[in-house]
Amino acid sequence: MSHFAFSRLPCTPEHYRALVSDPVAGGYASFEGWVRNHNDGRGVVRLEYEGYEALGVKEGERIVAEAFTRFPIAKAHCVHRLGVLAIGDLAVWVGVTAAHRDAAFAACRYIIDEVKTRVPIWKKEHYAAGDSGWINCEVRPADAPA
Amino acid sequence: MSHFAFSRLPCTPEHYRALVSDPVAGGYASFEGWVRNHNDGRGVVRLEYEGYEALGVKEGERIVAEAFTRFPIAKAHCVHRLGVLAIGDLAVWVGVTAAHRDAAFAACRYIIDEVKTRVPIWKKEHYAAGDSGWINCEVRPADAPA
Amino acid sequence: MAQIGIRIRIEYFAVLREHVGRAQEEVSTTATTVAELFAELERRYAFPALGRVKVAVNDEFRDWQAPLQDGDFVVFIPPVAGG
Amino acid sequence: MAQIGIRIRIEYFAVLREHVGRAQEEVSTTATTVAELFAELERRYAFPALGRVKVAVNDEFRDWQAPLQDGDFVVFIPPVAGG
Repeated sequence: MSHFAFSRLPCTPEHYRALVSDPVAGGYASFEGWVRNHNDGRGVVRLEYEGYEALGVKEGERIVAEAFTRFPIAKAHCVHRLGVLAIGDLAVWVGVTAAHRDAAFAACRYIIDEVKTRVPIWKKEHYAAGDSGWINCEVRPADAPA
Repeated sequence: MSHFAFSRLPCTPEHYRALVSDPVAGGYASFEGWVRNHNDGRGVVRLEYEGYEALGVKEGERIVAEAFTRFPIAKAHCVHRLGVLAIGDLAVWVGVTAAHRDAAFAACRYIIDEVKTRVPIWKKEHYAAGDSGWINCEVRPADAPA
Repeated sequence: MAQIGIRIRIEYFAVLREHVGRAQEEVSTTATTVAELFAELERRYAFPALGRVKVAVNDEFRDWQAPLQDGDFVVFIPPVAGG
Repeated sequence: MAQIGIRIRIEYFAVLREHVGRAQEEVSTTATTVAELFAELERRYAFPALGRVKVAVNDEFRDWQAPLQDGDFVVFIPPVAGG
């Protein structure tokens, strides 16, 4: 089973949750990033995600493999949306199961943190004012991204 | 809206996830405790949860209120099953949304940790061998619970 | 001097409910604190060793030295195991 | 002495794709490292300030001093923003 994927279609958490379910797992930790209606004080109307997919999948798989090495977990998966997203849409989903919740939480956190900084994905925000910008390239958020 | 509930019926995570969705929230962290097929080296076939509901709801609400005080979160909810559960059933669900993922993770972890130690809920495990025992009362797990 | 008892309603959960054999009872007691009431019930029922037990009076956690009043509702809380 | 160039395929993403005006191109270059290739393209396209750019050769992250070979596939990676 692959552990990291891009999706150009909307993601349903229930589908991905089923991928990591495991009868030995007592704990399931998940994280979802949703498109917010604001960023850095500006109204956001939609987002675009662009990904360098060939390298992105490799790097995503490496990150999840690292999580398996570092934490005693049962299953883990991450999926990231690409394309145009509306407010409230799921942008990224991470799910981890483990016998115990310490490992599930720690691995889930590790995966989302590493994915955000290492996987080649770019986000363009379209603002209520009509303009747009590539985050971290043209637009520097004042606060840390979610 | 209440922030803590007991349920005698199976819980669907999608239902509870919708309770904490919020357009200002960029991050959603959740934890689910599932019934494992083993504990402390013994095969488990089913569980029973019993709760002191009047005090349990009060204590659960206090825990979530503490999470709102400690962390900048948007919404939070916790639900705990009561009654007879089968392997793989969802026993407890915690969901937290926040503008940023630090707060969502920290509050989610806080709520599950406190619920497990403070809310008056008792778990009886029924073993493959035919016997049963109340966890932490008659049965002392060698390892920390999930 | 005749002792005047108070009436206390007790609810048992989980291992205590199974040990006592009922979920609720009303007792007449001269105990003045929850600790005294617990000691009295322990003599009557020979509770199993349970680790750290907590107590609630009228659906709120209370101290073991909390005073009892006629009509109080008391629950002894064995070690919990949620999640 | 005539310089023999190598042919490199380049793919642009996000802000670089929009700035250059195309997603892919093939260039003939005498650059021997990815750093030299980037400098050459920067002179041609006057890239905007982008913060820390990374580079991949043949779909793997590489050092800026990595040597280039004829037929390599190169991607310059502006600061990412997943999640």
